[in-house]
Amino acid sequence: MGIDISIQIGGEAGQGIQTVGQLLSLVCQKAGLYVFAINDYESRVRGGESFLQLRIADRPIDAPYHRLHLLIALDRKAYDLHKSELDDGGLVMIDTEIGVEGDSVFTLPINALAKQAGGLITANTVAASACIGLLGGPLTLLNEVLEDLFGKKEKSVMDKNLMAASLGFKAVQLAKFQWAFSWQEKEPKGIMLDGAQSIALGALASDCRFAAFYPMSPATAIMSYLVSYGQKGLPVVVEQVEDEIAAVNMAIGASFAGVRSMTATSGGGFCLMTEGLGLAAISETPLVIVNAQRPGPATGMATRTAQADLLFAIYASQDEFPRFIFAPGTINEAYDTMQKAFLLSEKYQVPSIVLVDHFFNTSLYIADKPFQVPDRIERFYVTDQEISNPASYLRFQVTPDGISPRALPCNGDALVLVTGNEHSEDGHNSEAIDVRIAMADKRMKKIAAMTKEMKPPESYYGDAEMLLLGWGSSKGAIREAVDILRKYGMDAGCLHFVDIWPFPAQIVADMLKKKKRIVMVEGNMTAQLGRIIKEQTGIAYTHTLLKYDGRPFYPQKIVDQFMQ
Amino acid sequence: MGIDISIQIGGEAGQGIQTVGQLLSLVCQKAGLYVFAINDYESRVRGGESFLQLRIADRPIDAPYHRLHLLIALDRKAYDLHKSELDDGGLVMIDTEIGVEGDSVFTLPINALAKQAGGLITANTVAASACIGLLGGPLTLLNEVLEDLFGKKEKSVMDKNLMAASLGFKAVQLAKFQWAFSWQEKEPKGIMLDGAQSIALGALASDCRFAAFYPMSPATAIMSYLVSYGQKGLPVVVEQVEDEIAAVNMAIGASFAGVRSMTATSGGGFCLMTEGLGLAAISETPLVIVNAQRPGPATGMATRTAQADLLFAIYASQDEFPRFIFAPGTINEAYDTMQKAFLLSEKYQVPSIVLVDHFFNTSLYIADKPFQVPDRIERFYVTDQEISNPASYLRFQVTPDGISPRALPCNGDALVLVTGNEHSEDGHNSEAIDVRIAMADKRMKKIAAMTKEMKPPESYYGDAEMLLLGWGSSKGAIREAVDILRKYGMDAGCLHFVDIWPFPAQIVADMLKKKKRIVMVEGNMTAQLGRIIKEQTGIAYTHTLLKYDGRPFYPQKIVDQFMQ
Amino acid sequence: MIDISRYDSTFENKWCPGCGNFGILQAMKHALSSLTIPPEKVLIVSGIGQAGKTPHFIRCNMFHGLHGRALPVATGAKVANHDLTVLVSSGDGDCYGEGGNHFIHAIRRNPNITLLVHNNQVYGLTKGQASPTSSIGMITKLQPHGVHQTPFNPILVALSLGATFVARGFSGKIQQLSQLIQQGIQHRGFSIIDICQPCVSFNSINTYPWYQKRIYELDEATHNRSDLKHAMELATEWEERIPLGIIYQSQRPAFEDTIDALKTLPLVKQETQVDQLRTIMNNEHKRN
Amino acid sequence: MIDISRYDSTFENKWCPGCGNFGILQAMKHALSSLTIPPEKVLIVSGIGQAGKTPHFIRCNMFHGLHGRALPVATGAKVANHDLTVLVSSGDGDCYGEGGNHFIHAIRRNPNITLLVHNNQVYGLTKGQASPTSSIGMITKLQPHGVHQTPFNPILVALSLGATFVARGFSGKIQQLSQLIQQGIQHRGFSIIDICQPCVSFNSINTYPWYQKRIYELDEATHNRSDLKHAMELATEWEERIPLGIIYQSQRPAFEDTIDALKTLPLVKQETQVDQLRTIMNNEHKRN
Ligand SMILES: Cc1ncc(C[n+]2csc(CCOP(=O)(O)OP(=O)(O)O)c2C)c(N)n1
Ligand SMILES: Cc1ncc(C[n+]2csc(CCOP(=O)(O)OP(=O)(O)O)c2C)c(N)n1
Ligand code: SF4
Ligand code: SF4
Ligand SMILES: [Mg+2]
Ligand SMILES: [Mg+2]
Repeated sequence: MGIDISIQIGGEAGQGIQTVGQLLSLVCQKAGLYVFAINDYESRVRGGESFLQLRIADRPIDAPYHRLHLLIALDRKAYDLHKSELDDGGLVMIDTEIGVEGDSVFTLPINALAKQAGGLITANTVAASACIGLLGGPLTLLNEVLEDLFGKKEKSVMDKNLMAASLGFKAVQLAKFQWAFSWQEKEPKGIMLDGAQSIALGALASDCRFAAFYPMSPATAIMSYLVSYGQKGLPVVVEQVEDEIAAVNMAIGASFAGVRSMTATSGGGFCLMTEGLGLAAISETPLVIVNAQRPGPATGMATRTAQADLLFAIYASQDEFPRFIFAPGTINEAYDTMQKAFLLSEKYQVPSIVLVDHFFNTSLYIADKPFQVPDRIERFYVTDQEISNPASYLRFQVTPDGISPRALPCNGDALVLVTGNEHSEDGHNSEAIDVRIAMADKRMKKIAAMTKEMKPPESYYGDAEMLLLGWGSSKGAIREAVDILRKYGMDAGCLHFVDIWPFPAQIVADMLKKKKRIVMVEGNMTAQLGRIIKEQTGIAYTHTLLKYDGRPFYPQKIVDQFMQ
Repeated sequence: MGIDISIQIGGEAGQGIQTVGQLLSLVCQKAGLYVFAINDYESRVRGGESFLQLRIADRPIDAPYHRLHLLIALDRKAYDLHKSELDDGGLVMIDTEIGVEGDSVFTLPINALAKQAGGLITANTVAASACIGLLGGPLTLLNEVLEDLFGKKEKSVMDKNLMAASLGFKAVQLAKFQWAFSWQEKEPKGIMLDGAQSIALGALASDCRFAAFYPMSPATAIMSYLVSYGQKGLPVVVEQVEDEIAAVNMAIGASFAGVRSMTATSGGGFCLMTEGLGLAAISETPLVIVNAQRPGPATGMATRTAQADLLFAIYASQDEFPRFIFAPGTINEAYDTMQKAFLLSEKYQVPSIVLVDHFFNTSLYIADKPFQVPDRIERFYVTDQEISNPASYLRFQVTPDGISPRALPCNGDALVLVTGNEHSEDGHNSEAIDVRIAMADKRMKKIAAMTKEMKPPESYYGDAEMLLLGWGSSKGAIREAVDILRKYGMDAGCLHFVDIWPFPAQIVADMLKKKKRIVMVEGNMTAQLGRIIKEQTGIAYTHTLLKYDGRPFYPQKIVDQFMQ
Repeated sequence: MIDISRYDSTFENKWCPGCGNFGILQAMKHALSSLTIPPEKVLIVSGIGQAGKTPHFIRCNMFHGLHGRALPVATGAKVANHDLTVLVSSGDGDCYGEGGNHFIHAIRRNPNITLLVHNNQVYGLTKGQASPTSSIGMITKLQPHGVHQTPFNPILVALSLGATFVARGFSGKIQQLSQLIQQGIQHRGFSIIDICQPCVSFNSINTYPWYQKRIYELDEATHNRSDLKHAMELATEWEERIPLGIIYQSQRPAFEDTIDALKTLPLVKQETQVDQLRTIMNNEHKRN
Repeated sequence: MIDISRYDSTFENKWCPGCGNFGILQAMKHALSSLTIPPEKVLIVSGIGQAGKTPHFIRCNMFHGLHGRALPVATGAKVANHDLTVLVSSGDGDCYGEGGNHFIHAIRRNPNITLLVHNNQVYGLTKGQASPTSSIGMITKLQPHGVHQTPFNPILVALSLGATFVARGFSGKIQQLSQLIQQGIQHRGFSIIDICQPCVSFNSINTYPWYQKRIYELDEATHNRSDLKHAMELATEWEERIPLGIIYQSQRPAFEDTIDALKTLPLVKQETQVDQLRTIMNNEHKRN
């Protein structure tokens, strides 16, 4: 079965969960292992119960594990809450001072050792190091990680941490941990990022130059990354604005003037952007909106996850217009998808919506492919030279494919006239019947070519008689569930949708023909993708496996539910 | 074939189109005829080209006619624009001064006669009276109408108008009009109202006591009627607020505190309300939103009509929750539907959305049933007496049907705690898994009973092998199209949907089984109702007959398109 | 005076230890108990944010709505039942950022509501972005070059809009804050209390000591509350000295007082006017 | 000076005869021609309303967006290409009602944009409802008992928010208005020109004669534009006398000037930083 270990660090917000997690994951990554981590925390700043679950494996993983092999309990509450999740043979590592005893409890004087090393602040290093020790890992790798992190600080900081590492490591020398394994020297499998970061990097690789936002979990992190990368000499402006309405309109303004622009938000903020979405559509201004989903309705659960805005995204804003909707499932897909979203939004002059979610944005992944930067960004506007007569330039010229040559304002003699009202080819308001029909047809005509841009769902054992269908961030969990089901001898496979709208109906219909079971695995209550498939292809799903508790999918739990 | 005459009054905004239309329609109504009128105007205050088309018949009609029998052209432009719409034998009535000549042109010195009567201001009366004369109607009825309108003003006003009427009437004595008919003394068939008025009256009959709004065509008229009726001693407060976000939230606040509340808007405003819609949903606060549709995207065409917000209304706002969606097709249906919307919204503690449109709101109808006022308004809240222990009252108590007894704040000892976050039974925020599942289930559980409240689509020759399907304001046009088709010997019928969501899938599936042709007749580009039917029943429509030019459906045009 | 413990909520408080919000909470309870307004007559409306959580921690009726939208909800509730004492707990982001438009227009409308803005000059719940009241130069993760925008001066803006009650409190002065809240509740019209509230987790500029050094109480005896010009001058004080107290107060009809339908009973308590409705419908018949 | 006819639009004007908007339109053309800014360098952004139609009637680049949302669009366009001269045509409902929040925060942000508010104290396009600037007592179909809310005073509010250029014009004084627009465009920062604009169709209070009786021009020689206190006093004048001219002007960095990335070329003209991007991606590899 190879290496597959889940380690959970639990405690109060602010206790150092992140630090322990970071040390451990960096060590494992350095060792050429795959790591994956989820973050679970309440919508508050201090206190409450949080945890980070780190999964380590020797093959790619993009989903959490349903049981724990090692629980690092930073407080009593973490122990009480999570001990029942321990696998047979699993251990709880906990400070001796807390005074918990039991079969599977491994006590360690973490704080005492930290003090010995030079201060309580090194307790996290002690814990991480003990954990590495239990796993049979080499102390040297941890020391390297500490060097990377603290090398540039005062020497005393480094020394204390090295000492803490050594103490923690020694303290577990005699302990036995069933999942300890022999560590090999290998190259890192790839870079380690959270989902939000991959979205930000994808935007930058698309030459996105303007982003306006109003803070909202779990979207803010994307902007935070854009801001910090932007500092590194990129031509990108990120502006925090007064509300989401300003955000979407400001992005539209910047895009109109010629720079690739985006905004990111979550449900409630997306609501406030829907009018702007329609403005982008009728003015045919490129626009990328990232909706990082969380459970609703309304404020719902700000730090939990969901996949329940798909239908809303498809139908948001009054009347009808083409739009792209994407839902990447891994960080490599997210990086690529952002580029596709920007490219196609500009090519077709329609808005692109990218759906991610709390789980995706806040989880730590290893990218299995490097993040390539294109040599050149393909842009889709015309200059005076390309317009036969700039003086009579028509922004909304009716063309066979519905795409009108787009000039930029202040980029030559052509004047660019744009309105959110229905308009004639020159961009002036018009209410004439023939003009309305021509413009509505022109906009909708794009859908044919847009649909051809849609990648079919990725098939994994797609020939199987039973298919699990999902979209977005559940990809890793569903694929792993398929692996397990197949081990159980079932003829199962899955289809994962990234490119969702315009819906590639024909392709999907072909892929679903004559399946015995079509099981929708979605993070919502009504199988939203399933309903789209039904409406678009006439093919009805047979089962659903829906989750709406605000937590991510776990492969084994999918399997268990499936077997029922 | 009976009486069925279409009279169009065309000219610039501000020229008196409305006055002529009002005089004519009141006379016809008094004479026991059915009348129906549409208003066509641009989004501007003065100038431009407007018209009012009045249709007069001896049977109920709720749709405009595709040809004109009489065109009253108040200016040259009206003549030029509409002369081609004249039916064979149709007449244009136009002031001699304008200098138009031709076979079907009937010139009349309207302004000269008006001056003779006492002033240009009476020109509209001259025109109306001449029109009555052409139709073979009695001058006495017009005099009565003038008495109703001007009786309370200065005597000279009345005298001038009576004089104008008499001059206009005499001037056409010798003229021949092919559609003249013999007028009988009959009782009025019912009251004459525009759609917006029926919505306002329906709201008042539901004991709606608070309405907040931000002006937006074509919704403002509803509020305008609420304001003016409210003056007549009703306990109703109507407040114009700073934006649509304030409107929806203020209505929610008032509803939370115990009074039935509503707001009305159109597309862009509805976008801004979508976050509030979710708040009403998760806080389980009753709320009625009227979305008076107009073409989009974005500002689209402010004074034109559309039926393109259905899918948006169904899926608006993040995550999933039950809601009611209604789309009345006649003013009687609108009056009743508003009451149903308020009642069910309160009974199930879910939002109700009523979809009307520009065509409906601005058209003049005759109500074929009187507007009944119930003796008592059934309310759905509990008082301390009905709560076993007010001190431990739980606003979101989990119950078998999902409906929690709703107490009002400041109405006893029970405290009412409500939040837009996910919450436990007591109303406090909660992120616990079991609580989340329980609450989400509780909300969605209501759908079963809600669906049973849904009236099936109204069937008209529903047994026919070909069915036209529509919703909302196109009812009259579709039914009339069916009449015509049947006259042509086709086995056609129609189904008209008022109660749309939760979708009564089973009933509809039964009604559609084994139909040869299912033709979606909708005011949008993608057959939105058809798509819902497909998704909900698995039954695919076979044809579409879609209109998205901003103008209403005309029965004969439906027929013509159908025959292709 | 009602026993203050009657306002205690059993719901776990989720603020950071040391947060200025605790003082505000205490002052609210004290004010309500002093005015003997029982929990069931009080409605606390809030938006989203740390300030927005306030009504969970005090036992009254609660409507914890959307980010930025507390004022319209509160206004609607007050119109529906003016027997309710309506308080709004809002944050600086909630009230002056997302909800800025409602702040402006609530002042113009002047409903009989008391607004408490927990002004910590930062977005607390979303972990430390600049807010409309953040000082120029404040550095955050999202504003690494420091804030450039002129801080929103709620007192001055409120005065410029014709606010009828404008006060400033400090969460470290619970007693005075309670007095302000009481006077705000008693004021007939919209009362605005902007409260200096240290955020110990994300605002390292405007700390307790920072405030302590600057705050001073307006002398009730000498300060002429109805002097708008002077109030505007006081409103511009900040970097050196920060005045606490009622900066300005005046009278004009409260929103509810301008509405005929509210002259008698609260809207929610009035009878359905079936006869009147029938008359209206019949008149429509006659009118036609 | 550019030939003013170059700004003439061939699109049919849809305002009512006699509307104050015509004067504003004329002043805009005059100002642009005087400053010799050619049409292709000008972007006029507007919201929805009669004022919002303005850019259709003048030949420049146009973005006629959503009701209330012109300022964010304009800001975005300016950031993307600061070579553009960006004017915003907005109405009193558009700018102070639906768009109130953007007005507030645009002032704080201080982008180099000129805002013209066609303030007719009424909702024109939607046919005569009260607007935020309507006078108390104004009767409309929707406000049959008259307006009760305190009118929004854009000048005073702008000053209280730290606006750097605040002026008032009158659509009947085209020459002066053109001057104001020119100075607004030349001002580095956000320039606000609130324009008294008679609506002949729906506002029978604030008519041409009503204004003519009250307006007076500030004396450029004696009026000290940098005196904020005096400006605030001038801002309160209305019922008796209405000052026209630049009421206040000051300097602080414009929004674009605070952004490093805009120090050189306009954002839209800069090269894609492929190498820099590669370095970032590679560093991510190394960092790990
Ligand atoms: C529409 C919407 N946008 C954004 C958010 C995210 N959000 C929650 S609280 C908050 C800001 C909190 O700041 P403030 O109002 O100052 O309150 P504090 O936490 O500082 O008390 C934001 C932006 C949201 N909940 N809803
Ligand atoms: C979101 C939204 N709400 C409402 C409207 C309807 N609407 C169009 S113009 C307007 C007000 C116009 O008033 P103002 O801004 O003062 O401009 P004016 O017509 O007086 O120049 C309104 C409410 C809209 N288009 N969009
Ligand atoms: S983050 Fe700041 S405002 Fe929020 S609870 Fe903590 S200290 Fe208080
Ligand atoms: S309605 Fe008023 S503002 Fe609009 S065009 Fe006519 S006069 Fe001008
Ligand atoms: Mg704050
Ligand atoms: Mg106006």
